[in-house]
Amino acid sequence: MSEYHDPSNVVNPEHADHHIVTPVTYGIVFATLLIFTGITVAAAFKNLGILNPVVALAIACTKGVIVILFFMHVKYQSKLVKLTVASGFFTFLVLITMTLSDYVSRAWGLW
Amino acid sequence: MSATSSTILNLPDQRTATLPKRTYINNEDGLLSWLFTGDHKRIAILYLISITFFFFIGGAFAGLIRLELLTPQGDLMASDTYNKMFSMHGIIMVFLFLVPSVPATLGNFLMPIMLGAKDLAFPKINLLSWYLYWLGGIVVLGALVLGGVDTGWTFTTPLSTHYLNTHVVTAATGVFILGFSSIFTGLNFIVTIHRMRAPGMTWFRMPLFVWSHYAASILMVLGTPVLAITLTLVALERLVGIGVFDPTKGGDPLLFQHLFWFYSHPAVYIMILPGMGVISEVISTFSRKRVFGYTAVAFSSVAIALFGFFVWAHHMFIMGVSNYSALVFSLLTMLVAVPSAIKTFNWAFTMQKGSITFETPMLYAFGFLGLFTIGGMTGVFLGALGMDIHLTETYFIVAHFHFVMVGGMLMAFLAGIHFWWPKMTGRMYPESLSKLAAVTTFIGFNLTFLPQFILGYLGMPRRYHAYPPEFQVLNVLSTAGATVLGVGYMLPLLYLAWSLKYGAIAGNNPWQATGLEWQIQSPPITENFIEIPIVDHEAYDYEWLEHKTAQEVTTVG
Amino acid sequence: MDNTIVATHPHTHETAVAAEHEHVALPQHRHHFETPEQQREAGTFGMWLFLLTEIMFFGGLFFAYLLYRNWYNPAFVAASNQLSIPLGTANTAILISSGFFMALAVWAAEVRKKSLLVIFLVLTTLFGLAFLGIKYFEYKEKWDKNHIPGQNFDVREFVNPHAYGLKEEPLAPDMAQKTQVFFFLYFAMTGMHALHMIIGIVLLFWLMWRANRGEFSAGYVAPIENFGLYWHFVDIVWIFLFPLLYLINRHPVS
Amino acid sequence: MHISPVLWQFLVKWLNASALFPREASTIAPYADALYFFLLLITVVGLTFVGCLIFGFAIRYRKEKHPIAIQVEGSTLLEATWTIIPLALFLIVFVWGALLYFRIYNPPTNAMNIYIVGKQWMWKAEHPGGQHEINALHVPMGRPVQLTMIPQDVFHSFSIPDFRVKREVIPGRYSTVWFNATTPGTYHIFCTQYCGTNHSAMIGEVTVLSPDDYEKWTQQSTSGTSLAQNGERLFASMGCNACHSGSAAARGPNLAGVYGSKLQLTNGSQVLVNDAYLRDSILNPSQHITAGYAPIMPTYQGQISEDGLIDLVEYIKSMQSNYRVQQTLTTSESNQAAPTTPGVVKP
Repeated sequence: MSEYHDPSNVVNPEHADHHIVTPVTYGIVFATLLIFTGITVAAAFKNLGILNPVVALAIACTKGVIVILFFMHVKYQSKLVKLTVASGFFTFLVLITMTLSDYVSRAWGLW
Repeated sequence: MSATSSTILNLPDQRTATLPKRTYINNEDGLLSWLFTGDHKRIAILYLISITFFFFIGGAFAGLIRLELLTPQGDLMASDTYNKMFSMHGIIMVFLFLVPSVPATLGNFLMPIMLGAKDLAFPKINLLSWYLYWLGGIVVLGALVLGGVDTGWTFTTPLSTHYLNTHVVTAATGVFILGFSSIFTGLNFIVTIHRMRAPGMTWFRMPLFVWSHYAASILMVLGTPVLAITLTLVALERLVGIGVFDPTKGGDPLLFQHLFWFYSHPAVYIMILPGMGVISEVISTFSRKRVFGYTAVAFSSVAIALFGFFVWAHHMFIMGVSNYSALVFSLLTMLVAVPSAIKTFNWAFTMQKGSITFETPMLYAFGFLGLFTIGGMTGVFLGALGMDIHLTETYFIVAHFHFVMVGGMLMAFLAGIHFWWPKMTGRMYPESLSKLAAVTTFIGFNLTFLPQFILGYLGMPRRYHAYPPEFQVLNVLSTAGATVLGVGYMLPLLYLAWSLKYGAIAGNNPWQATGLEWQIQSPPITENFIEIPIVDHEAYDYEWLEHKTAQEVTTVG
Repeated sequence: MDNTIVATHPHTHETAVAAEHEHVALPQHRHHFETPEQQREAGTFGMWLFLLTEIMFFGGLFFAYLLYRNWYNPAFVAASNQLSIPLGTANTAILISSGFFMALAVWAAEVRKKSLLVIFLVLTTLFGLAFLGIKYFEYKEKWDKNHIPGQNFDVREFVNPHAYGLKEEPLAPDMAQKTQVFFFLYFAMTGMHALHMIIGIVLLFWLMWRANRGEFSAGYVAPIENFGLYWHFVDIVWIFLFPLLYLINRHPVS
Repeated sequence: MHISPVLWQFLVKWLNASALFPREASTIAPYADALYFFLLLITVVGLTFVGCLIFGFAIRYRKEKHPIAIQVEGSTLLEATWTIIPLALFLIVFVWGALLYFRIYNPPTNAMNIYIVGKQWMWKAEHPGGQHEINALHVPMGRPVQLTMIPQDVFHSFSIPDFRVKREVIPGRYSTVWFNATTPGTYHIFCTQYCGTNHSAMIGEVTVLSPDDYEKWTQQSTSGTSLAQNGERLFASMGCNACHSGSAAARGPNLAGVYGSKLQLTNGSQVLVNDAYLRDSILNPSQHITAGYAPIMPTYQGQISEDGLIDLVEYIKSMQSNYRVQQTLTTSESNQAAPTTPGVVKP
């Protein structure tokens, strides 16, 4: 076949080689997740004021990102998959922020 | 064929021509071979039959609605019957016809061929999607048979949750299942476009049909689940009384509106974008010219998909969203109108310096351009905050979305069906009858829906079973138009069925179009290509086609 | 084939078919993909797109939660404090462990170790079942206390906590009614999550059966991988649910 | 051709009775129509332009005349033109539309207030002076009228097409709309949000009267007790006066003159006391605790109808002193009639 026939998409930016993550990495990730779970519980018992939900969410996001990157192999995936994941969270944020814009600005008065 | 003839139709010699021996249609026999098929083309045909069935059911409801509105009094049926009629009309037409219409039939049939693939990425999921479609369709029909549902297709809370005792949960379940059908179609398309393109088929060599389906698929995948959760909450509210949308329990009925329109606004783009794809193909082919500003048209599809997620609250301007929010959403609505305008002008300029012929698909495409322009511009009326106050919830809205959905999408669907009919069946439809149908549809459509704009500005509210007598003349006009429109839709059904047996043999490329689908036999074989093609030209490259035809003549002849 | 036009290259049909069959290394390779690699990537990508729909599905609930938590904060605090932190934390750890074993199962499949794969899948299932078991006891407690939203919802515990031996501040009667909103969201969110777990466990049994037959020991790992993505996604949902539902305001009110 | 005169007369009458354009009967209407005609203009111009392009090209470049197509890539200049011109037009429409929106939804301060309660399937109008109307509304000409609206059940939408005003009537909160009628006459009121079986029967008539006629109408049709008077009775019978007595030792804050003032709440925020605030603090008191008071007020959710709430709101609005409250309280206490702990009493 001709030179640009590339059935395995090796030069395709949407392609990434298959990467096998080792159990050691998984073990480290597992331990990290457990530690973060401990931290988030501990933090909830401290009065940080407005920071309480912020800390809780920040830890949850970190944990989520770790799971996505390592357990779900996104770190080793193609740009396409990374972009897909990002677009999902982006749309979710659009839903949240645009709807919230209504609720937040309702309190600003009726003009 | 002489250069001065007024058609590009190029059929093989009918005395010797035969249909190909081996096609996707006769590859396997028996009903089961269809019901368990993985072939995207067969699934497309299954879908085509199914949505035609539901279209005529929805159409029958539309006819009854128009008949009731012939007189100002509610004399043909009781008001709750009327309410069930328009609810069923809405639910069937939106979820069972418009959303799957072009993607699930033409898209399914053509997408892999246009990309040079043997099938969609997940044939089984494609088939599953069709079964889910029927499951959802049967549940919706079940709601109808059990006694109907009268929420309107919008399921507005708290009406749907606390004040009706019709089969809201059944209908919502049906729509929920249909949502999954739509998600699976969209998911399949995105993966296919990303992963299954033939060698050499770069993004900017793809036909615009594929681009517009890509944009619509993104909306399907990201929007539909929000509808699913919203309807789940409505069902739970009815069944258990949980109160997320119930103000007496601390819920906010507006939250339902937000979540519902987060899907249902992008849904109108899910409906119209594939139609725009069809129009791009048709206008290019019958002008013998590449689409003017290919990249602009491609990116405007993606822009519509992107902006489509930012404008939903324009359905709620008078429903009590904050004024600040209303301003933002109105502004964004104005922005989303721009890509549609860009597309319209590009289509018009595609014809410039072309060599134009007027076959049936082109007539439908002309109809689309005119009606879509009106539909799109009246959308700007409704996006303007102050104007929306007077126009919303009246027949102006009804006329507006019928101009976009029926005048736009249905015209495009019919254009596409006529355009690809020879490819799907291997036979031509009767040309003069189909032209008659196209003109009838156009006239009937305008007669039906133009009076509704005037009615809307007069203030006649939508979903009214009886109305003040001064609105009657315009309603009579509208009903008369609906009759013509009905005839216009029956005609293709009849002559297309006729052509299955008696139509002229079409040959591979009756329109001399450039798309990959026209380079293979019609009807195609089961896996489309004997050998995966290597694409070395852009879509709409008529010089390539000429060159290729010339070569074939020299090598074969 | 007189009516057939080969798109560009004048190969004969026979050579084309033969060339295709060279690529086919695995029985699970589907005909319409050119290479197994292409098939695997398509599968992963498709799975991710499906997970996007899941994000948006839960997204609606998360937004409802965000809204009502801000509107009815005292009710959310009081109702959240009724949930058991030890059980919630234990469940988080259990689910993370389950995810960990799932990740190991993917690894075992990739390095083609059949018995390890089966063991890890069994462990994943067991931890998943343990999660559901604990969830059952949590739900049952709510049932006994009439904290299930609906007709029988009971707010006495929030209006008059001291009578029930709780150290909470009493809520005003109208605010106490709003705890129902919290509990509805709690049941909707954890319920949807549990439903996903149940579906996952059913799939796990099917995968175990197939793994035991050796289907995934010859380099074909897509089902295990894609199921892994699903399972980890369910994990992530819980990782967010746990702090949002259980840990709203555990510290003493200042 | 012979047409039967009866049929002919019928036809003429039928066509004459039809409407093509709504009357302009409020001060807002000309503004709305101006934008409408501007929009119509750009639609017609746009449509004509697209139509001319299509038909022009179709005739000029039809195959008979132009057998060989000339391939054109596109043109950045043209793309830019038809991006910028529509965008500019749409932005003008946006600004114009926004101005109109605020004209319609921003009531003048001197507007007279009428309450509207929507229920399946009728409109109830309640005038502060005690006039009650169903599916009808009498308003004076030349005076801004603000409608404060709420439904008892589902979403409705209050629309007067000839005034070009419309507003959704939202469950659980007050929404307002205003107009200033310019021409005496009767005009349609429609419910435009689908609200159940008899949605299309939820129509009424607004009658615009000259100021003199309106004065006469007000006198003739009053029920005898104003909304505030009803509210006062309710205030006593629901036991509100037990806590909101205005005395220094009272458990609830003083309500005299509270309307229109800024209130400091326990959660630190400051609010303007308006109709919506008053209604909400009766139904969800704990979110509206005035600084310095304990959250002991029970909720009246489900115990008082929207009409009752309107009476109470109107009463509190009109309350200038606590003299009568305390009088009632003394009387009822001496009669041993009023319960000291409110909450279980239904109106």
